[in-house]
Amino acid sequence: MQIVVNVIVLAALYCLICCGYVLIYRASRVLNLAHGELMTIGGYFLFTVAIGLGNDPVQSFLLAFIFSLALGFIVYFFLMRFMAGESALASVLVTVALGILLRGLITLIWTSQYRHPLQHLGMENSSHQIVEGAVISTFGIAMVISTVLLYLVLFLCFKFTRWGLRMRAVGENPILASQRGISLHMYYALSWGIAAFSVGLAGMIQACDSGLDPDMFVIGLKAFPVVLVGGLDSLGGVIPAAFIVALAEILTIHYISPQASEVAPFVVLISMLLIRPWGLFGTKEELERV
Amino acid sequence: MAKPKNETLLSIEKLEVVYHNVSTAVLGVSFEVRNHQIVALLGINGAGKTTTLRAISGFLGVDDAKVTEGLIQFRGEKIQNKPPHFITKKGIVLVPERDKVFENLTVEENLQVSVSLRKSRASGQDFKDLILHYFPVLGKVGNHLGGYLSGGERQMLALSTALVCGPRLLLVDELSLGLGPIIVDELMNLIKVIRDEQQVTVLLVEQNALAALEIADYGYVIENGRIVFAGDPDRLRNHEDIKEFYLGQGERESQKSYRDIKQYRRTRRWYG
Amino acid sequence: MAFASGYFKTTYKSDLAIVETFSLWICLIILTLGLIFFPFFASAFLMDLANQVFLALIGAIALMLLTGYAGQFSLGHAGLIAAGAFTTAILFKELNAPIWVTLPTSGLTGAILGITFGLPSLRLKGLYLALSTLALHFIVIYIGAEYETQRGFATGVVIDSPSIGPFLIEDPRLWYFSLLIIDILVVIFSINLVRSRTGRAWMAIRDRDVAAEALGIKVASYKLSAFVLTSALTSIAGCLFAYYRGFVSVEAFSLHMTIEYLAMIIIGGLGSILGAIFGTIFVVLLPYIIDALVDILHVPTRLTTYMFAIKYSAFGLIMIIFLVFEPSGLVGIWHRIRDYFILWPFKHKPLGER
Amino acid sequence: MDKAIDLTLDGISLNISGLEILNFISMRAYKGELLALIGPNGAGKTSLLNCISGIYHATRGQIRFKDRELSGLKPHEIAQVGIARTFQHAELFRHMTVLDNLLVGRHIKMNAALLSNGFFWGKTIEEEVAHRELVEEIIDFLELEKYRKSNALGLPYGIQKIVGLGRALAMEPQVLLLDEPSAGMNRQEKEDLARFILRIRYEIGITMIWVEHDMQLVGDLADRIVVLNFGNKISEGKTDEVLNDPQVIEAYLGIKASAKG
Amino acid sequence: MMKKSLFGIVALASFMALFLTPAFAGDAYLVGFSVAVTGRGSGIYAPVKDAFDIYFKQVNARGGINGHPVKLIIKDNAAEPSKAAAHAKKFVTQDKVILFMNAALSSTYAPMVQVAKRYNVPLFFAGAVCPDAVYPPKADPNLYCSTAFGAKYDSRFAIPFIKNQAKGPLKLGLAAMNIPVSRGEIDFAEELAKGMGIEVAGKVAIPPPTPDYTPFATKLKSAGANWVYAWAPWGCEVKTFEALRKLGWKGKYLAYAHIQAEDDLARLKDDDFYVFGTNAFFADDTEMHKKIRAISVKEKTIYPYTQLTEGWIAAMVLEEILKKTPWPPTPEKVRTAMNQIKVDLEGLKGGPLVWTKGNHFRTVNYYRVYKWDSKKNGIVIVKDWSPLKVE
Repeated sequence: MQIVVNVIVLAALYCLICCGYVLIYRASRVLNLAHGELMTIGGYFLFTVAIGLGNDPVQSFLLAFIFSLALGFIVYFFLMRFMAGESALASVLVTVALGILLRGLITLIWTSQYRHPLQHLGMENSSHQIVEGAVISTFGIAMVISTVLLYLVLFLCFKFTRWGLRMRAVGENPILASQRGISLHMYYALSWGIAAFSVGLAGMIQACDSGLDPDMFVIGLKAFPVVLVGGLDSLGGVIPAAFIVALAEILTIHYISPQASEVAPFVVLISMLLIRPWGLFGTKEELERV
Repeated sequence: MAKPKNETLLSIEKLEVVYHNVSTAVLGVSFEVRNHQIVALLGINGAGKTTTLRAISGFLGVDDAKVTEGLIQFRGEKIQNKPPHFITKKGIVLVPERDKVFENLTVEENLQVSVSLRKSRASGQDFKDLILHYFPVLGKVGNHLGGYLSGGERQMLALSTALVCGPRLLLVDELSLGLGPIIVDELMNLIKVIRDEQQVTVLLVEQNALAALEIADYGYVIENGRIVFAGDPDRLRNHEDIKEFYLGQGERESQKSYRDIKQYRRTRRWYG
Repeated sequence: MAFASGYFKTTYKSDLAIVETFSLWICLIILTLGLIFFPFFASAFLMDLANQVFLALIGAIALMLLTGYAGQFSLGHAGLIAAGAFTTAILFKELNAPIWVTLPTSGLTGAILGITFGLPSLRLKGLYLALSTLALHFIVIYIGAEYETQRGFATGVVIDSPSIGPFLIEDPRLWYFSLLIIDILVVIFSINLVRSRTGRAWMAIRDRDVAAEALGIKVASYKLSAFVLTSALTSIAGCLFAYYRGFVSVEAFSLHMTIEYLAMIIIGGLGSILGAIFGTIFVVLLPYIIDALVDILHVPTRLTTYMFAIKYSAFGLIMIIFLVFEPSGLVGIWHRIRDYFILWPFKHKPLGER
Repeated sequence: MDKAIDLTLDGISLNISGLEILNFISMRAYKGELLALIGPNGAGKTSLLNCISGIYHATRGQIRFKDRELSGLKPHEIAQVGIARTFQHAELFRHMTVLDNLLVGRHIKMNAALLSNGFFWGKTIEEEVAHRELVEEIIDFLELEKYRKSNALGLPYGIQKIVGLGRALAMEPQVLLLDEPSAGMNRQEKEDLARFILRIRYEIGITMIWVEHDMQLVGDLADRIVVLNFGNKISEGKTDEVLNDPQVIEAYLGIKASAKG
Repeated sequence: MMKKSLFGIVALASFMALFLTPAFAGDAYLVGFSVAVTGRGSGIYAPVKDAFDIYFKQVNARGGINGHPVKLIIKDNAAEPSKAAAHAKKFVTQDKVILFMNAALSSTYAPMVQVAKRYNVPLFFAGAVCPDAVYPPKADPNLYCSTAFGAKYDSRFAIPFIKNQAKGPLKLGLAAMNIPVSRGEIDFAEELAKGMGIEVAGKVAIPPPTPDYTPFATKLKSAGANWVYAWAPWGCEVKTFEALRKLGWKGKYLAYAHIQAEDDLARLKDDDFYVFGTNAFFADDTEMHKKIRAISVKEKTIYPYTQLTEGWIAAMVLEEILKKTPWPPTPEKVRTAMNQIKVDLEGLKGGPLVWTKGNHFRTVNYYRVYKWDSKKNGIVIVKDWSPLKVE
C-alpha cells in the first residue's frame, strides 16, 4: 500500500516539475534546462520570505509565489526574448548558461548551507495514516493536492478561457496567432511565468518536505524522462508519464536494487523512444518540426 | 497609368526584405492600395508576392527576416518592422497562404482566438452572426477541428477569423490555391460582398489572375520582386504580355517559342 | 619573364590544398614554432592548461563533427568520455593492459556506444535526440560507479602513467608533445573529412535531409557513422584523459562537462573546425582568466567566498552574452577581424564575396 | 523517337491521413523523352514525383524502372537506380558552396570511405580531382562559373533552381524528375532554363518527367504531356493534342465545367 | 567594428593576465588551498574555508608564525578535478608554496595527489574523506589528513556501539549514498555487522539527486530494521531519517555527525536520532568553543559557528605545522615538521591529533555519540570519547 502512496507522491512531484517544461516548450519550442534552478530558487524564495515574515505560512507562500512568477517573467523579458529565431540548440544552451548563472547567484545569496524553511514557517510536517499500512506526510498531501489543482486549473483555463485558448493557439502556430492580433511576448512571458511558478511551487514543497540546498537543481534534470515519455508538447501526457516513470523507479527500488533506480527512468525513456519516438501523447509532426 | 480614386490606405515604397541577413527576397516593390478597393497583386510563384504580404503584416523574431529598405505606410503611419499583432490591431489582417487555421482547435475556438479591433463595438455574438451570415457552412462544422476541414472550409474559416479581427484592410494570400473553380468563384464573390458590406479594403495576392481580375478594381503585376505592370482590370486583361504570362491565353503563334531562343547568346551551340 | 600579380591555381588538385597561400604557410609555421617552443618557457601551470586544452580539443572536435557538421545533437558527451576513461581504468586494473591496448579498446567501446545511442537518431531529431542521448550519460556513469564500488576504489581508480616502448609519458612536456601530435592529427583528419565525400554527405544531411536522401546519400548510415566516429574519438579522448589525470572517478564526469563541450562548439561557432579550436581555448581558459583577474584585483580574503560565487555565475553570464550577441561564435569575430585587416582601409566587402 | 519504356507507373494511389491525393494513376515515360506533368494547383503533381522518388510510398500500385520494381525502395536506393530529382524550392544545402552542393550530387558515383577521406590518401585525392573535373563540366554546362564558390544561401532564387538542377545532373541519372524548375523565374531565366532542358534532352538524352506551371514552356518544349486534376489523370498524349483537349482547358483554366459535374 | 575590436582587446588582456601572476611578499608562509566554495557538495567545504579565513586573520594579527605572516592562496575548484589539478600545479610551480591543501569532493584528490608526489610537496586534506594513502603503516610521505572522517574506522566504532545500545533483537538497516566512498563504507559495515552476528535487514544506496527519500525509507522500514546506520553525506543521512519518521518508523538511527549535525539535532528534536563523530559539539561549551563562537560572531562568518569546527581544527593543525617549520620554509622542512605533529585540540576532539612518520591520519581516533534529549531540551552525550587505535 505504501508503495502506491509513494508512487502517487513522486508522480505528483514529477507532474509539478514537468508542467513548466511542457508549457515553455509548447509556447516557444525552447527546452528550459534551467528549470531545476528555477525550482531551487523557488525554495529559497520561500525560505527568505519565511525568515522575513516569521511564522506566517499563508503570506509567506503567497509572496514566494509572486516572486517565482515574477522570476519567470524576468527571465523571459530580459533573456529569452532575444533568442526568438535562433536555433533550438542555441536557445537551449542559453537556458543552460542561465542555470549556471542562477546556481552561482544562489551560492552568492544563500550560501551552500542546508536550509529548512519549515522551521521559520512555524509548520509541522507530520504524517497521516490514510489507509491501513500507508502513510503520507503533510507536504506529500500538499504536493498531490497542488498538482491536482494546478492541472485542473490549467486544463480548465486552456479549455474554457480566452487566454487559455490563445495560449494554445500561440503554441500551435505563433505566426498566425500573432497575425490574429495576439501579442506573443505576453503569452510567452506568461508561459515562463506559470512554468517558474509551478516549478517554484514544487521547489517550495520539496524544501518544506526535505530541506533545501543548491544541489537540489539536479532533480529538475531527473524529471526529463517524464517529459519525453509524455511527449514534449503534451501537458496531458505528463500525468500518465509521471506515473509510469515513478512506478518504474519505485518498483526498481523495491524489487531490483535501490541504486538502479537512478537509471530506471532512462530505461523507460529509451524503451519509449523505440516504440513511440514522439512520446505517449506527443504529436508525430512535432518530431518532424524540431 | 490610370489613377484610382479615393484616398490612399496603404502605400509601399521601394520595399526591400532580407532573410537571415543574407538573401534578399523583394527588391524595391512600390505600390499603393486605395480605400475601399479590391486590389490584385499578380505574379507567378516566387515572384515575391508572399514576402511582400508578410512584410506588410509584420515579421516575427522567428521569421529571421526584416525590412531593410523602403517604407510601408498605413493611413500615413510607418508600420514596417512592427510585430504582426501590432499591425493587426492597426487594422491590417492577413489571410495567409498556408497554415491559415489552427488545426488543433475547433472552428469555434479558431474564431475566438482572434483579437478584435472592434471589441468595444460588437460583442462575440454579433461576430458569430456575421460569420454565419457570410459562411453558413461554418455553423455546421463548429465543433470540428480545424485540421479536418476541407480546403474550401478552411479558406472560409481563415477569412472568418480574419474578419473577426475587424480589419480595415484585408490581405488575402492565394485565395484560390488548391480550390476547385466553383468554390473559387464563390469566394471571390463573397469577398466583393464583404468589401461592400463591411467597408473593408482588400489586397488580393493571386496566381490565378483570371479569377482575381474578375473582382479587382485595380491590379499590379509583380515579377522578381518588382512591380512590372499596373492598371485597372481591363487594361491588364487586354495587355498582350499579361495574357501571355498570366492568363495563359496569348496567341501562341505570335510569340517567340522557347525552342527558338537564340542559343548563341551565351554559348555557340545549337540544339533541337 | 612576367610575374603573376596574385596567387593562381592551375590544377584542381592545388585547389584541394588545405593551406592555400604562401602567407598562410608562414602564419602556420610561426604558429607551429610557437607551439613547439612554448613548453620551454612556460610554467608547469601553463603547461597543464595547454594540456587541458589539447585534451578537451579532441572531444570538442569530435562533438563539432557530430553537431556542427552532421547536425546531430548529443548530451551524452561526458558519458562518452567517461566510457573511454572507465574502459581504460578497468583494463588497466584488471588486466594491467598497456596503453596500446587500452587506447584502441576505448575507441572501440566508444564506437559500440556510438552505434547503440546513434540508433535513436534514425527516428529522432533535435531536442528529442539530445535528450535520449542523456540516457547514455546516466547509464555509463551508473556502470562506472558500480565498478568503482564493487572493486572498492572509493576515491577513484588510480592509473599509472602510460609508457610507449621505453618512454614513460609522465613529464608534462612529453604529454604536451604527444597531445600536440594527436591534436594535429585529429584536426587534419577532421578537416580532410569535412572537405571530402563523407563530410559533404554529413553537411547535406544537416542542411536538408530530404534532398540529401534524394541524391542517394544513405541518411541512416551517415548519421550512424557520425555517431560512431564522434563516440570513438571522444572515448579515445577519455582514455587519454584517464592517463593524463592518472585517475578515473565517476564524480569527475558530470553533466557540467557535457555543457562545457557544447559551450566550446557553440561559442566557437558551429560548423567550423577552427571554431572548435577557438571555443575550446576560450572555455577551458575562461575560469582561469577570471581567476587571474580576481587575483589582480586583490580582493580581501573575507570576500573571496563571494568572489568565487560571482566567478561561477560569470561563466554562465559570459556564455549568455556570447549566445545572445554573437550567434556566429568566436569564429565569426575572427572572420570579421580578419576581413577588417584584409579590407583596410575600406569598410565594406566588395560585392559578390560571400 | 525511341520507344523503349523507361518508367512505368501502374495504378498509383496515394492516401495521406485519409486524404485521397492520387487516384489510380497509370502512365509511362519513354526513353529520352521530355514528359511534362501539368495540372492546376493541388492536382497531385508533386506528390506523384514524391512517389516516384520514394519520399512517399504509394498506397497502391506499382512503379517500375525498365524492369526493376521501385515500389517500397527508399529515396537513396531510388537515386542509386539512376533516378534524380530537383525540388520545387531548390532545397539546396544552405551552408555549402555551389561547388560542394554539386559535389554532393556526385556522392553515389564516389566510393572513398570515411577513413580514406580522413587521411586524404591516394584514392580520395584522385577521386576528388576526377569528380571535381566532372562537376566543373556541369558548372560550365549550366553557366554557373561565377557562383562556383558562393554560399547557396545568398544566391538569387533563379540561380538556386539552376544549381538544384545541376546537383541532380551531377548524379548522371537516367531519369530526371523536375519539380517546377521555372517557378519564380523571369522570362530571361526561363529562356536559359529552356535552353538547358533542351540540351539535356538532345545532348545528354536523359528521360525527363517535368512538372510545370508555365504553359508556354510546356507547349514549346514537351514531347508529351500528362494532365492531372484532383489526383486523377485526365489526359495523356502528344503536346498539341493534349493542349487542345477541351477537358484540359476546362480543368486548367478554371472555366466552369458544371455540365461535366 | 570599434566594439568588436574592443572585444578582442579585452580578450587579449585577460589572456595576458594568465601569464602575469601577482608577486607575493617573500616573507610569508605561502600555503595553497584548493577548495570547493561553489559547485557540488560545497555546503561541507565552504565552511572550512570560512574557518581558515577567520583563524589566520587572527594569527596574522598576532604577528604571524615565527615572526612571519601566513599567506593563504585560496582557489575555488567548484569540485572539478581538472580545476583542482590546475590549482595544484599553479601552487607548486608558480606560487612556490611550501604545502598545499584540499577541501573538496574526493574526485579532486587524485590529480592533486599526483602533483604532490611529482613535485614532492606535502598535501594536506582538510575536507571530507581521507584517502587510503594516509593510513598507517605505510603512509605516503606527502599526504596528510586531519578530517573527522575515517573510512573503515568509523564503522568499526559504530557497529559495536549499535550492538551495545540495542536492547532485544537487533535488525540493522544500512543507508548509503550511491557514491563509491559511501557505498564502500556501508559494505564494510555490513561485513562487520555480519561478523558480529548482527542481522542486517535491508541496505539501500540512494542515488545522489533524489527528489523523494520515502521509497528508500519504505524499503528499510518494510525490511523490518529497528536500527539504521547511515554513513553518507549529511543531507542523505538526515533526509533518510526524516523520511523514515514520516513513515511512522519507530526505530533508532545512527548517523555520522557532519558539520551540520549539531544544528539539525536541535531542529529535529528526536530522541532516537544518534550521531557519532570525532569532533566535539558546541553543546559542550568548552573554552575553545566559546572562543570560536566569539570570533565567528565578531567576524560575521558566512556559515554559522556550529559548522566551523572542522575547519578550525585543520587551521590549528596548520598553525602547528608552520610553527615547527623553521624559516626559511621549504617543503622538505614542512614534511619533517608534519611527521612529528602533536596538536592539543583543547577539547575539540577527544584527544590530541598526532601524526607520525608512518601515520598521517592520527594515532588514536576518539569517537563520541550525541543525541537530542527532549527531557533536558538539549543535546546530550550518549557515549563519551572512546578511543580507537589507528594501526
